Amino acid sequence: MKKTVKKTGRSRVASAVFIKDLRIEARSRVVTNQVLPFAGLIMVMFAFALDNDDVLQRVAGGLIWLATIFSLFIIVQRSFAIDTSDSALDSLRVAGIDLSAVFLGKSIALSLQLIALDVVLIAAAFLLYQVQVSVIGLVLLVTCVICATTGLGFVGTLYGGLTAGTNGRETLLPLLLLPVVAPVLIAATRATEAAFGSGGAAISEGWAWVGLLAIFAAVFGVGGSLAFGPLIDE
Amino acid sequence: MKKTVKKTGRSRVASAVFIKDLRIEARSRVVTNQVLPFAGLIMVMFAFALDNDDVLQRVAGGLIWLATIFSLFIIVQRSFAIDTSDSALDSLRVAGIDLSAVFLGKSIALSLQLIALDVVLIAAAFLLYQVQVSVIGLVLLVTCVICATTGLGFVGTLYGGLTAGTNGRETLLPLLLLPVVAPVLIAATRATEAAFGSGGAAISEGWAWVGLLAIFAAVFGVGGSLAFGPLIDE
Amino acid sequence: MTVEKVLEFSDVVIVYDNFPAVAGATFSVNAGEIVLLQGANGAGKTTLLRACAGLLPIARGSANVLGCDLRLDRLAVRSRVGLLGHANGLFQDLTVLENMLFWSRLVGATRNDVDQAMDAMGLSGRLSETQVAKLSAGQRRRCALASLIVRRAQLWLLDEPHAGLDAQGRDELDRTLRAARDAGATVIFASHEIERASALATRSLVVASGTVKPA
Amino acid sequence: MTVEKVLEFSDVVIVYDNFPAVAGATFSVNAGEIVLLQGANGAGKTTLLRACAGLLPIARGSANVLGCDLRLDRLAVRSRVGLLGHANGLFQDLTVLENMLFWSRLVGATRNDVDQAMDAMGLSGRLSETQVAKLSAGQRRRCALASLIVRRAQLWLLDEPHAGLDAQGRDELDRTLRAARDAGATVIFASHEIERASALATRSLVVASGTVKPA
Amino acid sequence: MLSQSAPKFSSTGTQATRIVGVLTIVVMTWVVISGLVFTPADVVQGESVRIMYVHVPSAWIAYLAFIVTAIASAFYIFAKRHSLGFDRVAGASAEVGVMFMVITLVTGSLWGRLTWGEFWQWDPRLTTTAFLLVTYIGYLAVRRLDGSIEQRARRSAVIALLAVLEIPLVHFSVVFWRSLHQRATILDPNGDVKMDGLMLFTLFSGVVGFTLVFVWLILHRQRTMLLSDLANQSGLDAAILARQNESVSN
Ligand code: HEM
Ligand SMILES: Nc1ncnc2c1ncn2[C@@H]1O[C@H](COP(=O)(O)OP(=O)(O)OP(=O)(O)O)[C@@H](O)[C@H]1O
Ligand SMILES: Nc1ncnc2c1ncn2[C@@H]1O[C@H](COP(=O)(O)OP(=O)(O)OP(=O)(O)O)[C@@H](O)[C@H]1O
Ligand SMILES: [Mg+2]
Ligand SMILES: [Mg+2]
Repeated sequence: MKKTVKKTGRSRVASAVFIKDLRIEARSRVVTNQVLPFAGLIMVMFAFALDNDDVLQRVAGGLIWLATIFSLFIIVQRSFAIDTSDSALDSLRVAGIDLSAVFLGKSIALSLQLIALDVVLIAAAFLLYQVQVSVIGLVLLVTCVICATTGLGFVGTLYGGLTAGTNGRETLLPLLLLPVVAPVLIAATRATEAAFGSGGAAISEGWAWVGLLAIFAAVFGVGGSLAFGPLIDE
Repeated sequence: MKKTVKKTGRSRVASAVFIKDLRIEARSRVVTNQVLPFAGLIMVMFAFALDNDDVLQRVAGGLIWLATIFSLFIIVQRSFAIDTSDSALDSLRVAGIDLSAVFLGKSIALSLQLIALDVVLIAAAFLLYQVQVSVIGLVLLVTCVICATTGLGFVGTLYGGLTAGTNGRETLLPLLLLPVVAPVLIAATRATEAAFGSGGAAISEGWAWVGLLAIFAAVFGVGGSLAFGPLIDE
Repeated sequence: MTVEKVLEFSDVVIVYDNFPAVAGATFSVNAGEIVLLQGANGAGKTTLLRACAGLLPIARGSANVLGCDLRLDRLAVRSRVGLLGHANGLFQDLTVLENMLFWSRLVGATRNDVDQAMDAMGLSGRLSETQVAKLSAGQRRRCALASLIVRRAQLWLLDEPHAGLDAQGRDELDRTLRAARDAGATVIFASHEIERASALATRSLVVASGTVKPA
Repeated sequence: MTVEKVLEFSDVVIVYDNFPAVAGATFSVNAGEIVLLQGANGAGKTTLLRACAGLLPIARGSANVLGCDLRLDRLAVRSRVGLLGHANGLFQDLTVLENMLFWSRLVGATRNDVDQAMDAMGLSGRLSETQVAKLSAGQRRRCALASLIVRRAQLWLLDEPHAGLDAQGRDELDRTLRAARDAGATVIFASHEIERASALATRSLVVASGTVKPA
Repeated sequence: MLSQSAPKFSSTGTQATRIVGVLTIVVMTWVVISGLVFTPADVVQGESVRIMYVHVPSAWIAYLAFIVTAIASAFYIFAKRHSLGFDRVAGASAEVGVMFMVITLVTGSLWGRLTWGEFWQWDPRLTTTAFLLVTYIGYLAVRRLDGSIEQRARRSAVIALLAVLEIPLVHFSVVFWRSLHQRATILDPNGDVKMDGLMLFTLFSGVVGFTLVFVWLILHRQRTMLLSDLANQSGLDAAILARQNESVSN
């Protein structure tokens, strides 16, 4: 039989995966209807548990990113639950398509969902924690959000793929992810604090942290593209 | 055909379910190998995020219970993922057995796992945060742990059953559980603080909070036994 | 002895959010029959079987199984029917034996019943100590059948029971169902393997577009 | 034209943590054959098929599929085989059409291919807009088959493809496989429905306890 | 079960809703005028005290709505004949309650901005209010889960009965914890009300007005739910016919 099907490009695969993931989200509205209130609650609950005004104001930036990271766990888990529930991931493997393209598609879809989430969380922080931001701070903040969520998207997809289909993935995933995303938590928190000017942090300091976030994203972007295929492919 | 199979008692069903859940845990070691390190990480991470000795000592109790509650989410989810993955829950329903017994069996298994977790977390608090406890404080602490975990076991099983098998359960469960367990978080935190004597809290104050925990457990124990069957039974 | 009706459906409608999967089914089954439901994919066989087990709400019509009115109380019938669906309903982390013992405790069967059922389904020996997750598809199906056998239901409902079983397993299954019938039980099963199924069944019904007709 | 070997296994051993599910399988398949794997539950048919698709590591022996040595590189063969396993590999939240379009984009098939495959499997019309989660078991199987058809693989590997399909679906499947063979593809499939499968196959192999013998 | 006859009405308005509607307009007009013009400004809080006429009634009506939800759910569950009418009332009431709770939060934080200088404070009353809101958002999410109408009714009824237990928590939170928020001044257990007579009257007019709004909304919402259920039901007849006539090979 002549090979009639032409090889498909990486970007085509990535975009197909990307569209598929976002379409499933658009249909189930899980992020907007459930993850978002959950993240909001985390912010409220921590604030309440800390129960101390000074501390709170100082850690406002941190709470945004803690909530983001806990949301990351559940979004990643759901994203891969969809793929493994009927062995669709197996089908992807057999189809012999470029798994690094699958990685890119899934990561970008994940990052977009996180960005949407963070926009709301930051808006909430303006209301709840009385933070202020200058124009230049806003530029910093936006860059920070983009770099951080990109990095989180990459690392979440990589580890999600690693644990997908293994027994006990519900619990393994947070365990593996938590230490890895700790740097993102710290860097994004510091950058956000700089943007908010909390504790007298200077905007310029923030850019250094954003640089770190960019490096993190780059490392996991490249590493993930290379490692995702072999990882999924037992 | 004569009915040769005799009806089985409630306690027998409950104990069968209880043993099944613990046996699966013993085999997969998910709580010990994965949830426990996760909870430990949460505590370390907060310690790190707060980064302030006085505050830390003061919020030690809160951190233990925050970690417990986040672990609750993942244990509940896993517990029901096991039951629904091959429609075993459907088989339980068809078998016509007393679902309130299933509720009891699952709740108690869940509580036991939480107790094991808390013992380790509290031990960690002694090490990490240099808290001290008197003998009478210890009695308070133990009672508090038992009451709180019992309540959490009941409420976790009830809401886990409610969301089991529905689309988007990974995200719905935390959303529903978080506000409900907030009182447990507060009461258990205050009781633990009283036991530790942090911030000069008196032991006697602690018992009032433990009372609240007991009431919570009783309400959800009774409510759950009544409601679980109808909930699972679409 | 007069013929006893085990099941009586009349004009039953069953809907999945607005879609009437069963759209006016009328049929009845007598005690001691082995009834085959045949019909195209999506005809409504699975829906009917699950409804008989009291798992689905009846939207319209009247449905009576083993003397229980399903519209009034879907729970009463549960402990007297046994259902094997498309899924197996096993715990993946437990071994075959542990699964069997779990179900036998729930329904109050003896260890002897368990051993017999496992023997019949060829699950004794090495397999009994194997986790269900590590079985082949057919072995899992055998395990599900074995746990159904220990239930000794009055009405057996089976959804494509032959699928996945090897030749020897099929023969064993047929023998088991006939034995259950001889012991007084009634069997309703769906199948797409018409020849084999017709040989087993005492009567065939055709399910088509949510309605039931005699074959 | 000399006979081209599509697949050559010799003394292949495949282990799942210490258990050798395939214990020394030696057989070969020529281009244009339709080979039936038959054998008892747990014999190793699924394991063999998954290994042919490059999904499982070969512990011992030599395995060659479509000119690729599986011991050296299991990835190379992937884009040229199509596998239908026990599971369907579909996205439950997407509709049938969306699933089909997703796979067709990945393999570069045209919309026309998709429509044809869906037509062949009886999935046009109302069903094409239905979410996979809301299909009956057989309809899902049809959808999985349709998405396999658009792949136009050189080597088709099917694990009990007839199970769950109704009579008309089975006929359609047989037609499809014969057409694929006529177009130059090779087919290996496992089945427990010996009569039907033997009629379709050009050759039968018996898998027993992890080894392969001619029927 | 729903009656199988065609719907007896084509709009959600009835004599009763129209009367309630007119009453609502009258009372609310009085509240607006009195609240903005007749009542005096507060000695301490100044003009901002006028927010109270919206804030406090909306909080109480939100409580009322959630309690109605719980009662209707209890009727649904415990009555012999599980009537879906109760389920619809429960759902409608929860939706309206969520709306009022949001109004409470918004007016509260505006008021907070004026009196405390900040929109939000980490205060037990505020936090528990936020939790209550999220609980009922969860309740509404459960109502949207897939499954039959009966399943929806049963699931949400259980949640409603448990969620209502949070209301005492919100109400007494100011007592349990040291709080910035106003202590119970009006519903003071000791019964001594410290408020100007006209202010109090306006406040209670507000409560009456909001209650009327609540009743009006519930009546309509509950009917739209019934209508959509009935539409589904009558769609069912057509669907059954279509299903029966499906070609065998689809
Ligand atoms: C976001 C901020 C706020 C929220 C969420 C909130 C919430 C509530 C709630 C739930 C109630 C009903 C309490 C009950 O009776 O159980 C209430 C009552 C009340 N609120 Fe607020 N509130 C907020 C801000 C404020 C502010 C800034 C003031 C005034 C300085 C205020 C004054 C009152 C008063 C006077 C009552 C009536 C108290 C009573 O007699 O029970 N609130 N609020
Ligand atoms: N994941 C696994 N881990 C360990 N052993 C396994 C695993 N999967 C299958 N086995 C074992 O390998 C053997 C072969 O399994 P396989 O699934 O290949 O059988 P099969 O011929 O497809 O049987 P069936 O007809 O039941 O589908 C079986 O004895 C089974 O117990
Ligand atoms: N959960 C669901 N939601 C909506 N529609 C469903 C659902 N499950 C099944 N259906 C529809 O109901 C109809 C009957 O399905 P059912 O599973 O009863 O068919 P079946 O006769 O068992 O078919 P098969 O032979 O394929 O197993 C199908 O047309 C299917 O699309
Ligand atoms: Mg079916
Ligand atoms: Mg197999």
